Amino acid sequence: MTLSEAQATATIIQSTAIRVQNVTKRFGRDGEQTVALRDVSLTVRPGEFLCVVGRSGCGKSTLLNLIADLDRPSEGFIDVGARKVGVMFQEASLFPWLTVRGNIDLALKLSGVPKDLRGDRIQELLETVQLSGMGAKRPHELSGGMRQRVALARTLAQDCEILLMDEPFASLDAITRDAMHEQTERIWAERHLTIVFVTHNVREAARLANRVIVMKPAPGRIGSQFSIDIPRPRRMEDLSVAKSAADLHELLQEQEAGHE
Amino acid sequence: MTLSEAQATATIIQSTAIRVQNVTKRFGRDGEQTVALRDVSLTVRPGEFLCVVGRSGCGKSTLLNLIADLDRPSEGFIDVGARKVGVMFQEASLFPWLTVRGNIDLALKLSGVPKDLRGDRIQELLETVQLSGMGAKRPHELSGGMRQRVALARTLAQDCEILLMDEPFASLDAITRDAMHEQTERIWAERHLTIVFVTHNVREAARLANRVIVMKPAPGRIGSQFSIDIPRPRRMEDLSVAKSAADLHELLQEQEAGHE
Amino acid sequence: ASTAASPTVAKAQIEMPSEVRFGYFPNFTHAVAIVALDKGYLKKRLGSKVTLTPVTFNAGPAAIEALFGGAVDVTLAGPNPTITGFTQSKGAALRVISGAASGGAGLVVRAGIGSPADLKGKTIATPQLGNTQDVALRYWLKKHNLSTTTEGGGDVHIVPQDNATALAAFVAGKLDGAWVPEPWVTRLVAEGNGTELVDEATLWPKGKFVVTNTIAATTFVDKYPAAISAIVAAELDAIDFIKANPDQAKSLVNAHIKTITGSQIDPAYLDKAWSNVDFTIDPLPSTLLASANHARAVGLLDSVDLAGIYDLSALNALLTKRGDSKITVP
Amino acid sequence: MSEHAIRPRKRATAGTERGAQLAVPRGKRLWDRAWPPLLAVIIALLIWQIVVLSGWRPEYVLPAPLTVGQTLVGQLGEPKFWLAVATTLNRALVGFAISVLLGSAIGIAVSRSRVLRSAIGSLITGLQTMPSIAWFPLAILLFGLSEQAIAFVVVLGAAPSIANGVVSGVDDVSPQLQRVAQVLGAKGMSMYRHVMIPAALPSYVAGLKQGWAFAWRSLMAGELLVIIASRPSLGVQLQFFREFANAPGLLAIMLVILLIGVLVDSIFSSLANGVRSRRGMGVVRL
Amino acid sequence: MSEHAIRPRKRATAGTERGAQLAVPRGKRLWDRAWPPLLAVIIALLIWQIVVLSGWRPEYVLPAPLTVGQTLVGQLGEPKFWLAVATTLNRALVGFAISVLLGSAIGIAVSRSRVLRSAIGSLITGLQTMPSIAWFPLAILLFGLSEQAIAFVVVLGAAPSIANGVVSGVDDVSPQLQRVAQVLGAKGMSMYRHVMIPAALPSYVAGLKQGWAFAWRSLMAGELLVIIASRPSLGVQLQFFREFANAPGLLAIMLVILLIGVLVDSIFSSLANGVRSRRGMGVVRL
Ligand SMILES: Nc1ncnc2c1ncn2[C@@H]1O[C@H](COP(=O)(O)OP(=O)(O)OP(=O)(O)O)[C@@H](O)[C@H]1O
Ligand SMILES: Nc1ncnc2c1ncn2[C@@H]1O[C@H](COP(=O)(O)OP(=O)(O)OP(=O)(O)O)[C@@H](O)[C@H]1O
Ligand SMILES: [Mg+2]
Ligand SMILES: [Mg+2]
Repeated sequence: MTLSEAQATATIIQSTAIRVQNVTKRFGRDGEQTVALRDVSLTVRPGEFLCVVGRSGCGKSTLLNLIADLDRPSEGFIDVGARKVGVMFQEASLFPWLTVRGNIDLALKLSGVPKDLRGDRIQELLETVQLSGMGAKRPHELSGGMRQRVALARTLAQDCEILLMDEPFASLDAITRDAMHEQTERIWAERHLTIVFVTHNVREAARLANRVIVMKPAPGRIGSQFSIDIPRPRRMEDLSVAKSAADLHELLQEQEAGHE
Repeated sequence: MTLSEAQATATIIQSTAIRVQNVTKRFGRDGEQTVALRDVSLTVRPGEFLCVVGRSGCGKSTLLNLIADLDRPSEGFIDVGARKVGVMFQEASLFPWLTVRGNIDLALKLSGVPKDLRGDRIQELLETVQLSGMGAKRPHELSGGMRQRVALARTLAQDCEILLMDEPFASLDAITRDAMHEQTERIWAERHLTIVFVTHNVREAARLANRVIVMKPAPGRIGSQFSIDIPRPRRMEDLSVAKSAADLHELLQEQEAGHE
Repeated sequence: ASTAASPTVAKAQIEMPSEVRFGYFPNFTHAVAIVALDKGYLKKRLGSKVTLTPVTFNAGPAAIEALFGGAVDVTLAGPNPTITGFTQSKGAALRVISGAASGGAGLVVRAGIGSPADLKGKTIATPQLGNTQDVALRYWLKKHNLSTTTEGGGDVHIVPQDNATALAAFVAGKLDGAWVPEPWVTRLVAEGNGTELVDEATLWPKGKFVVTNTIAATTFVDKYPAAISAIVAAELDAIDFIKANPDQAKSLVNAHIKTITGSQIDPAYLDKAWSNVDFTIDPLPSTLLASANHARAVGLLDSVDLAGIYDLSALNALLTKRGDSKITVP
Repeated sequence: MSEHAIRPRKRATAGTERGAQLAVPRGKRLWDRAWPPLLAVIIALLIWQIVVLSGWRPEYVLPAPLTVGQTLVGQLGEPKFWLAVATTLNRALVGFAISVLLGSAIGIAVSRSRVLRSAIGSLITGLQTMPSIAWFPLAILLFGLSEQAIAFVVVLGAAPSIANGVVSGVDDVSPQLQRVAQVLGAKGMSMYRHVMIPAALPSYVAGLKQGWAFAWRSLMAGELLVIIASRPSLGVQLQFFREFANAPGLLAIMLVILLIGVLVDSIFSSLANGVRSRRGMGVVRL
Repeated sequence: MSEHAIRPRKRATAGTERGAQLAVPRGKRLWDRAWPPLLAVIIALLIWQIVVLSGWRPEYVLPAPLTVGQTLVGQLGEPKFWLAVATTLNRALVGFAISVLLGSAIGIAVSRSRVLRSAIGSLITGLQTMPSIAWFPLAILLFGLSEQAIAFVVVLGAAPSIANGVVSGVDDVSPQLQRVAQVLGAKGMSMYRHVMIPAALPSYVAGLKQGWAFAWRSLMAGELLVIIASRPSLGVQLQFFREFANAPGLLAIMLVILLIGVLVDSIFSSLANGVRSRRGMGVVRL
């Protein structure tokens, strides 16, 4: 950037939803510090579907936490404008004292949805995640995959512009996962969301993303980027998706080889 | 079975590690009961590597809990002989007050490993799960995938004959997952373990299993079985593995189609 | 706080308060108050315009706290809280307006102790450090050349112990004796198999010494002399009644105690204890002052200036009217 | 471990089991819950009777269970006794209710604000350790000899305990759930209402239980502040039974206090158990 | 939410911030922790002084802070005072130590056994509500006028609280962790030692805090039970000052009790905070 930072910000803010600039994140006190992210810069355009892949422990969740303002960078800064950020965490983290319905209801309530509209919205969301009959159950009565879907419904209940999703479909079988992909894509398109989606499944990344970034571990940084221009609607089984996934997989392997 | 039950048991017990017979499991009080499993029968041979796949909520975790004696069947019975059962749960469930090392150490201690041997065993296990440097960290300082690997190390620390694993590698990237596959297969062979392995990844099932059972949901029961005779060592990328995975996938799709 | 300057004296003397809060303990040495209340003497003397609010305390400190806090106007109390309240407030808080009871305390010891000399090395309880009984015991021991310290050291170990605990400990054989007021003297003798080594009455001239007197907040005394006069008159009525109908008074007092405490004094003990106590309107100032001097002698008080603690003008006016002799403060 | 290894683990068909569960459930479950406390009471009474029979201490110091029972029954027959129980319970409930409001408010304030916490956080426990009688002069100064003075002493006893329950409960809320709530847009009071308080509920109930105990103890002392002849109370009765060295009476009142304590505890316990079972918590028993 | 929406969220480079954190950490952090309690004390003193100056109540009823300060300083100069503090603290520690042992043991037993729980679970709270003075006669019967009698009263006050802390802590242990432990082969005592107790630690510490408050209050009463020659104690001093209507003295002792309470609380708090931060718990603050 040759312009002064203030100018640059002013220019970019129009066309960026998320700006991560030279962010470093360290954990722990001096002496035994972990550098989770080092000098990470990243720009996400409004309406982009960005997938993030990378080795376990390379700082993906940390990056999402920083974008969601749940933690402060040690250096650098992050700008999401005035946009509301929703997060679906790696663990379902449902409120154990509320039923499935109650969990979704709370998200709606906190988003300011009036009471008389909430009932229908809940029903709709439960259908979206294929859990129509489970509204009265408590989190501990659900299977792992069900919990993850309730968390998805809760996240979708939020009226947000940026959606951060941390391995949201890791505990779902292929068929349910396919359905969730479709729903996510639909909502993304309908609401013009900006999505940052962490996954370990390269095929999933190829199925969903406009762009994939590959992170490198120890310390966490961005290794390479990868545009995916396959026209939508896409399907997991599509050859083009498989091809992109294979490319991505190869890239990861290579990066690994270069690393060690 | 034409023999009397007692005789049958006596005969089978020699060649079975786990016998699940006509097990039904209901949750909740009358009125709003969920039937998680209905009339499930299953025999696992000693040394078998059995993978279980099925839709989210079809009772896989419930079945493992029953085999591990963490819950009682509502009907039917389960017999694991005098074998010790180890379980790796769907959530990492590390003890938050212990370090990584402490978590593994406790498992060794409870298995009766004398103190002076434990240090080396811990080191070895940490290397197995690729977390050599992380022994002093606390669970909340780990990434999701790291936690899952610590849970694996803790499970492997147990001196058990039957190992039940519930989606153990769901949060791992492909490369780490590959490594974990190798380690699991190695230990399975070395210790002559009987493993029941729940996964949503058909390729993973094809990579690891001797036999795959496919469960059907609502109520949970066993849909079909599937032998995998690909010679070991196998690799995820092997064509034969891909082929089996594709067959398995098709089976799941068909079953789904028939179900709805 | 006293507004009773001379020009308003005449007005003040007729002025009655709208309410009188009158305190006492559910204890038979407070029989004068109980009879005055139950027989309606207080109500009658104060007149119908004055609301009479009886207030009960379980012990002296609470009574003084309430007096200091302005929550009670007149109350019966032992000489000990009286002195405490007067000295702590540097003479500002209260005045003694009349007596109520005299006598009824003594030293009970276990069998085998027959003389002061036998007490050497023994442990004796008193109700609390520095109270009338405590002072009496220490002074008595000093006269018999037995040393004591406020910390419980010396030839005889004195431990402050509330009366119920003292009885329990005496029965359990953990105490050698106790200098206590009635009805505990009687109970220690009866239940603890003790013997009464000293009857405190024998140590005082005419066998009389104050155990309960009537005190009033100074502000109240200054502002409502007429009310004070009415209260003292009611007490005189009560004492007359007690003298005339001792049995009736006894049962009346015991019944009253029962309503408040849920317990009554065993009638057998009450008879004995009652006979040891003398109900009198005379506050016996000389015994109070002597007791304070004794306290100084045994090192319990540094110096006590009790000048002005008595305001007996109302009492003396009434006594004069009855033709009795006035009470003088030495 | 060894037992586990030796015995072949086999669980019989539960067909019969389940039938049994449906057939005699109510009565059996009630009996299962009733016999242990009954047994405990019987054992306690037996030991007591044996000690008395041994003649260790005279009867007027350590009365027999029967004597105490008779005293108690005698008390139960008197309307005055019921008046005393009613007065005391009423005071306890009023004082406790105020304590709950005040304690919760203070607890929330202290747990929310770092400044407040370091300013008065430790003072809360400091106040808890202050014996009730120390507050008497202040209570009289502020409220005179009135019911309010009693309530004041009770609240000073119980509120800190409840506040501490809130604070420690809030401190134990899973940070992950807090993050979720934050992302969902909860902040300030809505964070407390919807997340912190529900999450801290088990600890809060534990605090309430302790608060009740403090309230009750403070009340037993505080009732001596204002002794009203026509309004007997358990605190006054207890104190005077002791002062009169009336052993059967004292023991009878102690039994009454115990009984009320046990009853109140079972209310709190069923509250806590309800909260827990709805969350799938509680000790895992097979 | 609205604020969130309006203000563009931007966090400045922390390069400078971090530099600042490294440059003045100690002093600033100490000051950050010290000023709120100091301010609280100053405000309290000011209010007190103003009330005194207003002449609301005479000085002998409500003494000025300075008077109380002088009394306290006077006390601090006397060896008797230090002896009293030492005696009382010693008794508190001994009583508390016994309570911790006994309370923990009972808590573990009750939380483990369903029969015990229904037999005596609720009795624990019942005992807690029993005022200390009710135990005096029994204490004397069992132990005579001895230090043990005091300890007995203290233990009866504190142990139930600690036991309740254990029970409620154990009830709150995540069932999932219990299942893990069971699978790893923990059972009986090893289950408790390695899993239940560590998991229940925060709740246990909260119970200890309450137990301390109960112990201290019971001790203040219990010290009146056995007044031992030449061994002054805070409980007796408190009572004497009350009996002598010595307001400055009473307030001075109250301050001492408060101070000790605050100190002990900060020990417990730092214990609890240590436990929590090691587990990555505590209120999330940004
Ligand atoms: N609170 C923390 N304290 C200390 N270290 C932390 C903390 N949170 C994360 N880390 C470290 O930061 C690194 C990145 O963690 P992060 O959770 O972002 O990984 P990840 O990319 O999400 O991995 P995974 O795919 O396994 O979930 C790890 O080395 C982890 O140990
Ligand atoms: N404790 C419980 N109480 C009530 N219902 C339960 C309980 N545990 C499980 N269930 C129900 O039993 C069914 C099976 O759950 P289970 O966890 O075994 O599924 P799963 O096959 O492991 O699914 P997933 O792949 O999503 O983990 C679900 O419908 C679930 O709601
Ligand atoms: Mg992660
Ligand atoms: Mg599952």
